[in-house]
Amino acid sequence: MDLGNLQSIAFSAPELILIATAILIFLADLVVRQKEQLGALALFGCAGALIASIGLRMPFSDRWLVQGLFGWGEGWLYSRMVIVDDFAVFFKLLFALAAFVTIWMSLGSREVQDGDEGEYYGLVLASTVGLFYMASAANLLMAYLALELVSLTSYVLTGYLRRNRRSGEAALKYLIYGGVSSAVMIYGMSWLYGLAGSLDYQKLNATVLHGHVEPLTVFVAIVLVLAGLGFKITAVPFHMWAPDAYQGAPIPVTAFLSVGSKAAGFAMMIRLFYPGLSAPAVGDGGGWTFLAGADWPQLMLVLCMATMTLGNLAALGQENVKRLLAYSSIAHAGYTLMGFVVLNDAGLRAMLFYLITYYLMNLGAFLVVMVVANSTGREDLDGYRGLAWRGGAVPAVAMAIFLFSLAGIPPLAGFVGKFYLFAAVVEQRYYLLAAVGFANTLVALYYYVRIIRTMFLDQPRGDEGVVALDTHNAFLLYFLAIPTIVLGIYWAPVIALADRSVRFFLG
Amino acid sequence: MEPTAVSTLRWIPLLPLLGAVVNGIFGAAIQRRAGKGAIAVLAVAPIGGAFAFALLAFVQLLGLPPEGRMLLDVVWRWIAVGSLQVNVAFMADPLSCTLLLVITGIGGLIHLYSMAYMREDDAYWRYFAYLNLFTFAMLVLVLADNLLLMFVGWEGVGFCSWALIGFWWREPVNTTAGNKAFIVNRIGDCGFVLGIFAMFWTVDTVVFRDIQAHVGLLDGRMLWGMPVVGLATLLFFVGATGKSAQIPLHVWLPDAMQGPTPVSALIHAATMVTAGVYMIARLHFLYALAPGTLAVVAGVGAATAILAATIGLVQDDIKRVLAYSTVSQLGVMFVAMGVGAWSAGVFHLVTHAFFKACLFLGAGSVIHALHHEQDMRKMGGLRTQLPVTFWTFLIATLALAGAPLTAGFFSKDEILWQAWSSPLGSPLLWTVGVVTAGLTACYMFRQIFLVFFGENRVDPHVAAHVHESPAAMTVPLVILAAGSLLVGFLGVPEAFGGANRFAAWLAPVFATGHAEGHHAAHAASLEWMLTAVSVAVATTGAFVAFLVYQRRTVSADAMAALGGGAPYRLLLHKYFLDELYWATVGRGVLLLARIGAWIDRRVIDGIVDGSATLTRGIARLEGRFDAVVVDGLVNALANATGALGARLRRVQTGNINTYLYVVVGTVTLVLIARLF
Amino acid sequence: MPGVPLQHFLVVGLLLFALGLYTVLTRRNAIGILMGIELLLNAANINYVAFARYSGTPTDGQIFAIFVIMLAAAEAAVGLAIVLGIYQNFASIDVDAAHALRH
Amino acid sequence: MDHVLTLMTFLPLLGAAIVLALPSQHHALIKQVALAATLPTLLLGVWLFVAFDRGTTDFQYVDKVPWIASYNIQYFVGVDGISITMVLLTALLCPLCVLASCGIDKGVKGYFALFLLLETGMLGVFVALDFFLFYVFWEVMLLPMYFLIGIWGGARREYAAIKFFLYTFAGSVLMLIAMLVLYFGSEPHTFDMTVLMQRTGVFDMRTQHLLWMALFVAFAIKIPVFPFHTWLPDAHVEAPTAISVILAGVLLKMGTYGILRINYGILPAATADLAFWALAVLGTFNIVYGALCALAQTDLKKLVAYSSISHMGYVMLGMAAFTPQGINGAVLQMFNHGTITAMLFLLVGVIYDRAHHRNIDGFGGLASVMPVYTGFTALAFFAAMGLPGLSAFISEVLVLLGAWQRYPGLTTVAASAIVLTAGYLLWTMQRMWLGPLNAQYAHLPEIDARELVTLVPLAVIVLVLGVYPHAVLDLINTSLLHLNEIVKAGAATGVALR
Repeated sequence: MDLGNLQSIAFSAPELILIATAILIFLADLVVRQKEQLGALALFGCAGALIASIGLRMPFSDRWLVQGLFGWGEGWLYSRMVIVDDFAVFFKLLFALAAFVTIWMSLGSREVQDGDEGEYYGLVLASTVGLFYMASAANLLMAYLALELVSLTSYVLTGYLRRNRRSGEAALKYLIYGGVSSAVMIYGMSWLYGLAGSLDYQKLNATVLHGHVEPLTVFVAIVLVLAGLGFKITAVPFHMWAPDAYQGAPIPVTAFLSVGSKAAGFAMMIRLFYPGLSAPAVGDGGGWTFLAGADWPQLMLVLCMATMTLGNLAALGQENVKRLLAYSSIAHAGYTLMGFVVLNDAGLRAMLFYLITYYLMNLGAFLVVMVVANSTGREDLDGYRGLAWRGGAVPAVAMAIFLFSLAGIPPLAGFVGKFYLFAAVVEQRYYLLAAVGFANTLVALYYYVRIIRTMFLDQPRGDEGVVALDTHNAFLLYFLAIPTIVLGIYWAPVIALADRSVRFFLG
Repeated sequence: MEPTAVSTLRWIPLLPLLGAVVNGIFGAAIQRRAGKGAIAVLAVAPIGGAFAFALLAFVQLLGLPPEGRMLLDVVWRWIAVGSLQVNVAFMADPLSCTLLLVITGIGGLIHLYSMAYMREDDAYWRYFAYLNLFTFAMLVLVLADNLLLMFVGWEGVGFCSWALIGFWWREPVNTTAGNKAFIVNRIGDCGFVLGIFAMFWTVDTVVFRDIQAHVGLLDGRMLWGMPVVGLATLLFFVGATGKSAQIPLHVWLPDAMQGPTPVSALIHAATMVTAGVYMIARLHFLYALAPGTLAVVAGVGAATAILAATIGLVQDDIKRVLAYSTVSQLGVMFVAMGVGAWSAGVFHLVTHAFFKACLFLGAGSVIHALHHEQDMRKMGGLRTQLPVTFWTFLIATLALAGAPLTAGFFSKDEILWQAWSSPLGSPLLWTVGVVTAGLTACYMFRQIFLVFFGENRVDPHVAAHVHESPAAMTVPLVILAAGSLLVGFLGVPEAFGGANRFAAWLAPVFATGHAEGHHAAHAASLEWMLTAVSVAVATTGAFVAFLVYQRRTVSADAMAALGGGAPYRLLLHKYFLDELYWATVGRGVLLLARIGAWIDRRVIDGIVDGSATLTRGIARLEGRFDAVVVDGLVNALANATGALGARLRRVQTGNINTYLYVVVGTVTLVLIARLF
Repeated sequence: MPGVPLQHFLVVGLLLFALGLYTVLTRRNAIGILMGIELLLNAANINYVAFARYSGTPTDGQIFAIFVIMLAAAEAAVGLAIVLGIYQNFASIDVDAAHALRH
Repeated sequence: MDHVLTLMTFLPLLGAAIVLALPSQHHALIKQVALAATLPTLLLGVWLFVAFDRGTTDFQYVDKVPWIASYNIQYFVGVDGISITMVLLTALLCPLCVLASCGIDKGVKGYFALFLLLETGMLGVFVALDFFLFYVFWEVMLLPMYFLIGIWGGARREYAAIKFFLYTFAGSVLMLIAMLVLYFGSEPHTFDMTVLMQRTGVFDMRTQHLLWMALFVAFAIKIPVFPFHTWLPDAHVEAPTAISVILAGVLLKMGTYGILRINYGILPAATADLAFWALAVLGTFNIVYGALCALAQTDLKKLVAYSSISHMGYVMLGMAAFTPQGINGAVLQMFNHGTITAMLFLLVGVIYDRAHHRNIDGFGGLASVMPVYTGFTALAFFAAMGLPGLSAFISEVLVLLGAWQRYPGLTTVAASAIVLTAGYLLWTMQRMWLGPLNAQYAHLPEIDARELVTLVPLAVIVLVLGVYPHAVLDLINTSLLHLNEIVKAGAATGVALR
C-alpha cells in the first residue's frame, strides 16, 4: 500500500502529537513560570505518542486496532518516504517510553532544573520525533533527515548545562564527531544512490541484489555509511565521542542518548541492511542473503567483537560511574550487534528483545546515578561507598539489580536478553563470536561487581553524604526495577512481541 | 556343613557396648551421684555377662559334632550394594570361641584389677567407658563373620587404644604416644582394607565362609605381576604388622606404655596386639595358598622376635621391658603362623595372654605400690614387701621363659618344633626361636633381680609406706598366675604323651590348608632333644642375668661397655628406628604438605590473580591506547603531511582530531583490507 | 553540458571529500573543523547532483542536495552556538583546550 | 502432595518476602520468621523421605508446566534417587544454619532474606529437570552467596566473595554454552533433561567430548577440583559459620550432582571415555593433595576447608568407577560429607565465637573447660577420619571398594590418604583440645543449648548411618544402578571403558 501525503497524515498521529507538543512547549515557555508544568505537558505528549503508536498496530495481537478507522494496515506513507510496519511500531513504542522516562527523570534531576529548562523538554520531544522517523525511514534521504534531527537536538541537549564547561566541551566533541560521521555517511549514501539511481530502499534492494553492480563499490559505500550508523550506535571505532559526551551531558540526557539514539541507530541499520541490502533467503526459516562479494556481515562481525571487547576493557579502569556506564553501554552495543551479524530473524528478534531489556536496566542504572548525584553531587565511585548503609538502601538494591542484569545474571531481564543473543549465535555456529562474547561477559562482571562491592561491602567513611530518594524518582525506580526482575522470570509476551516485530513491509 | 543359627552371640559384644554407652554418656553424673562403685559395677557386670554368654557359646559348640562347630548370629543387613552383601553377623567357631573366652575372661579380671588400680582417678567413668568400648570392639573383631565387620572391630580397638594410651591427656607425651599408635595402626589398616578390596575383586564376597568356599576363584588371578592371593595375604599381613607391632610398624607399642598399666595388660599384651595372629589364623586357608607370604610372615616374625628381645635386655622402665617382650613373643607367634602351625600359634597366643597379663598387672602392682615409679633402677628388694606380687610375677616369668611344665613351655616348644619340622620351617627359624627364648629368660630374670632382689633403691619417702596391693588387684594376679601354670596342659604335645586337646579342639577350623600334623609320626626323640636344647638355652639366659644383676660377678656397666659401648647404645635407642622414621617419613610428609600449601597460595592463586591483573593491564593499555599509539600515529601523520610543522606539539588525548584520525584510519584500513 | 562525463564530477567530489577530511583532521580550530565538515558535505552534494543528472529519478538527488545544504546551515548554527558557549567558558576555541574530560 | 517439590523450593522464598516486609529493628522476630520459613521445607522433606518410592528409576513428584513456549522451556521439577538425598540434606541443613546464625546482628533483615533466597536456589538446582531452569537456579544461588560472604564475612571477605563469584560465574558461562549447544543439537530443540538423556546420538564423539569437558569444568569449579579449588579455602574461611556450612555441606555437592545428572545422564559415552582422567585421576589427586594441604594449615577453618577438598575427591573417584559400590558410595559420601563437614564448621564456629580466632596453635587443653564440646569435636573428627561405626566409613569403603575393581593403583594411592587424614585431625585434636590448658581460655563457657540443638541432629545421623546406611542407600540404589547401566551402555557405543 502506498499513500500520498494527505492520506498519510492520519497515520502520523504519534509524530504529529510530539511535534505539536514540542511547539506548544516552546511557545508556552515564553509565558509559563513553573517549568515543571512544561515537563508535565511533555509527559502527556509522550503518553499521547505512545497510545497513538499502539493505535497504529495493536502490538500484542494480530488484530488491527485502527483497522476499523482506516481499513488499512502497513505500508508506505508520504509516497514511499516512510514505512509503517510492525518493526517501526515496535521502535515507536520503545522511543515513546524512553522519552517518557527521560522527561520524568529530568523532572527529578537537579542538574536540569535550573529554572529555565522549558525548551529542554521541547528538544527532547523533537529528538524523539527524529527517533521515530529513523526507525521508519524507507528512503535514504528520510533516514538522513531523521538522523540529523536526532543529532542536532542531541548536541544541544548535551551542551544544555551552559555553566558547565564539561557539558559544553562534550557538546562540541559530539557535534564535530557527529558532523564528520554523518558527512561521511551521506557521501557513502551518494554512492548507493548512484548505483541504484534511487534513494528508495526497495529500488536500492532490487538493484543491489538483481542488477549488475560492482560488489566492491557497494562495500565501499556500505563502509562509509557505517561511519554514520556506527556513530549512532557507538560501535568501535566510531565510539570515541560517547564516553566524553555521556560524561559531560546532564544525566537524563545521557540516559536518553544511551538508549534512544542508540536504539534508533540499530533500527535504521537493520532496516537499511536487511530489507535494504539483503533479501529473505528462500527456504530455511528466517535466514537472509546479501549481495555476494559485499560481505558486510564479516565486517560487522569484527566490529561487533571489537566493540564489546574494547568497551569492557575500557570500563574496567574507570573511576567515574557515569563514564563507566558509558563504556558499558558501548560494550552492550557490541552484544546487541551479535544478533545483527548472524543474518537471521532469530538474531534480529534477539536484538529487539535485548534492546527492551537494555532499555530497562540502562535507564535504571543512570537513574540511580542521578539520584546519587542529586543528593551528593558526586559521580565518582568513591561517592558510592557504602551506599546501602547510609540511607540509600533502595537505590543501592535497585542499582545492584540493574547491574547484575547488565552483567547477564539470571533471573534478571538482562540474562534473558543475552541468552537469546547467544542462542542465536550458537545456533548459527559462530563459536568464535560466542567465545568472545562469553569472555566479555566475565570481564564485564568484574567492573559491575566492583560498583556493587563499593555500595554494599565497603563501609561508608562518613564524608559521602546521605542519599535521599524522593517519591518522584522512587516511582520511576520501581517502574524500571520491577520489570527488570519480572522479565527475567516470565518474558513470553515480550519475546512474542519482538518476534512479530521482526516483520518488514516489503511492498 | 551349614552353621547353626543362634541369637545369643550378639549379646557378647552388645553387653560391653551397653556398659560403654551408659558410662560414656551418663558416667559423669552417675559418678557424681552414686560414686565410683556404681561405675565399676556398671562396667564389670557387662563383661561378666559377656563371659557367661561366651561360656554358653563354648558349651553349645561342644554340643555339636566337631566338623559342624560353628554358630552364626545374623543381626541385620548392613551393606547390600550390588554383589556386595554384608550383614552384621557374628560367628563363633572353636577359634573365635577360644579368643572369646580369653577376652572376656582375662578382660574381666583386668576390669576387676582396674577397679582398685584406678580408684584415685577422677575420670574413673571415662576409663571404664573406654575399657568396655574396647572390649566391645575386640569382641566384634573376633566374632565378625566377614572381613568388613572384622575391620570395624579392627579399627575400633585402634581407636580405644588411642583413647586409653592418651587417657591422661593433659600430658602431651601421652597424647603423642596415642597419636603415634593410631597413625601407625592406620598404615596397617590401610593395607588391611586394600586386602579386603582385593578379596572382593576376585572372590566377589567378604564373608569368611564364602571366601573359603570359593577360594578356587583365586587360581591364576594376577595383579601387578603377582598372584592376587599372594598380594591380598601380604596386604592383610601389613595390617597385622600394624596391629601386632611387627617390624617395621612395631614402634608404637613401647610408647603405648604411657597408658594406665591395666590397659597395657589388656590391650597391649593380652588381646588387641594378638589380633594380627588371630586374623591370619582366621584366614589361614588363604595363607596356605600363598607360601611366599608365609615365608615373609615367618621372616618378619623371627626378625621382630629377636630384635625386640635384644632391645628388652637394656630397658630400665619396668613396663617397657614387658612391652618389648610382648613384641618379641608376638614375633614368635608369627613365626608359628609363618610355618603354618596355626593351632600352635593360637595356643601360644592364649598362654601368652595369661602370663603376660599377669606380668603387666604385677608390674602395675609394683608401680602402684611405689606411687607410679616405673624405673627399675629405683626399685629392688621388693619381694618381702610385695610377696603376692613377687610370687605371681615369678611364676609368670618362668612361664614366659619357658620353664618346663609351665604354660609357656608347652606352647613355645610346640612352635619351636613346628619351626624345625614343618615343611615351611627351617633350622634357622628354630635357632632364632631358641635364641629368643634365651634372651627372653635373660631380660625377664634381669627384671626379677632388679625389682625384687638386691638392695632397696626406692626413694626413701616412698619406701616408708610401700605395701601390698588390695585384694581386688592381687586376686586377679593369683588367678592369672595359676593360669600361667595350668593352661599349658590343655595342649601337651603327643611327644610328651599328651593328647594336645587344644589342637584337637581347633582342628575343625584348620582342617583345610593343614600344614601341621601330616608328620604326626615324627620322631619323638628329636622333639625331646630340641626341647632340651631350648630349655638349656633359656636356663643359660637366666643364669647370665643372675651373674650380672644378682651375683654381680660381671658388672652391667662392663657389659654395656662391650665393643666401645656402641652395641649398647644401639639397643638403648632401639636401633634408632624412631629417629629414622621421623627423619624420613615424618619430615617427608610435612615437607610435602608445605609444598602443597605453597603451590596453592603462590602458583595457582598466582595464576588466577595473574590473569586478573593481566586483564586489568590490557584495560589500562587500552586506556592509554589513544594516549600513546594513536597520538603517535597522529604525530606521524602530521609529520608526514608536513603541513603542521609549526604546531607540532604533543596532541592531547581527548583531542577531537585524534578521534577523527582513528575513524578515518580504520575506515581506510578496512577498505584496504577489502581491496587486497 | 552533456559533454562532461560522470567520472569528472565524481573525481571532483572525491577531491573535495579528501580536502574536507584533511581539514577536519588537521585543524585545531573548531571553526576550521566545521568548515572541513562543510567541504565533506559539499563533496556529497556534488555526487548527488551528478548522479541525479545521470539517473532515472533526477529529483531525488537534487532534493537530497538541497536538504544537505539546509542541514549544513543548521548544523553550523548549532555548532557556532556551542563554540560560543565554549568560548565563554574557556576563552578559547582551540579544541586542544577542551580536555577537561580527560583525567 | 503432588506439588511437594515446588512447595519445598518456594516456601523459603515466601519466607524471604515476609522477612523483607518486617520492620528491620525487630531482630528476634526476623530470626524466628526465618526459622519458621525453613521448617516447613524440612517437614516436607521428612514426608518425602517416607513417601519416596525406592523401587523405581522414574522421576517422582514431577511438576511440569510450559514456561516459555516459544523456546520450549519448561518449569519441570522432580526427584529421583540421585537428587533425593541432596534435597533432604539441604532441607535439613538450612534450619540448622538459621539457628547457627542467631549471632548475626548487622543487617539482620538482609542476611536472612538472602539466606532464604539461597535455600530456594539450592533446592531448585537439585529438583530442576529442565536444563534452563537448572541454570537459572544455579545462578540464583550465586548472588545471595556473594553478598552473604561479602557483607557478613571475615576480614578478607571482599576478596573471597569476588573470587568465589568470578570462579563460579566463569564455570556457569561454560555451562551456558554447552547448554545451548545441547539445545540446538536436539531435535526438536529442548532443554528437557529427560528428553536430552535419550538424544545424545545427534552429536559426533568429538562434540560430545567438548561438551563434556565444558560441563565438567563448570561443575569441577564447584566441587572444587584441583586446580580450580583455590576459591574454596578463602570463601570458607571468610564466610560466616552458617554460610561455610552451606558452602561445604550443599554447594560443593552441586558440582558432583551436576556431573551425575548431566554429564553422566546426557553424555554417557563421553563420560565413559573421559572419566578416567577427569574424575578418577583428578579425584585421587584431590584426595591426597587436599589432605596434604590440610596438614600444613594453622587456621582451623582452613584445615576443615581443605579436608572438604580431600573428601570430595572420594566422590569423584567413586563415580568414575562405574561399579555399583563405587557410584553408591559416591552419592552416600556426598550426603555423609554434607553432614560431617557441617558439624565441623559448626564446631569451628562455636570456638570462634568464644575466642575470636581460629589459630590451632593458639589453644590447648580445651577439653578441661569444654568437655561436651570436645566430645562432639571428637565425634566429628573421627567421623571425618572414616572411623568404622560412623557414617563416612561406609561411604568411603564403598567408594574405594568399587574403585579398586577398575583402578587398583589409584585406589591404593587414595586409600593411603586415610593415614594423612588421621594425621592432621589427630594432630589438631592434640594441639587444641588436649594437653595442658591454655590459661588464657580457662573461662570459656561450655557449648550452649542452641549450639547443641544444631549439632545433635547431625551427630545422630552420623551415628545411625554408620550402623544402618540403608536408610540412605535404599533411596539411591535403584536410580544409581540404572545410571550406571546407562553409562556402561554408552561406553559400548563409544570408546571402550578404561
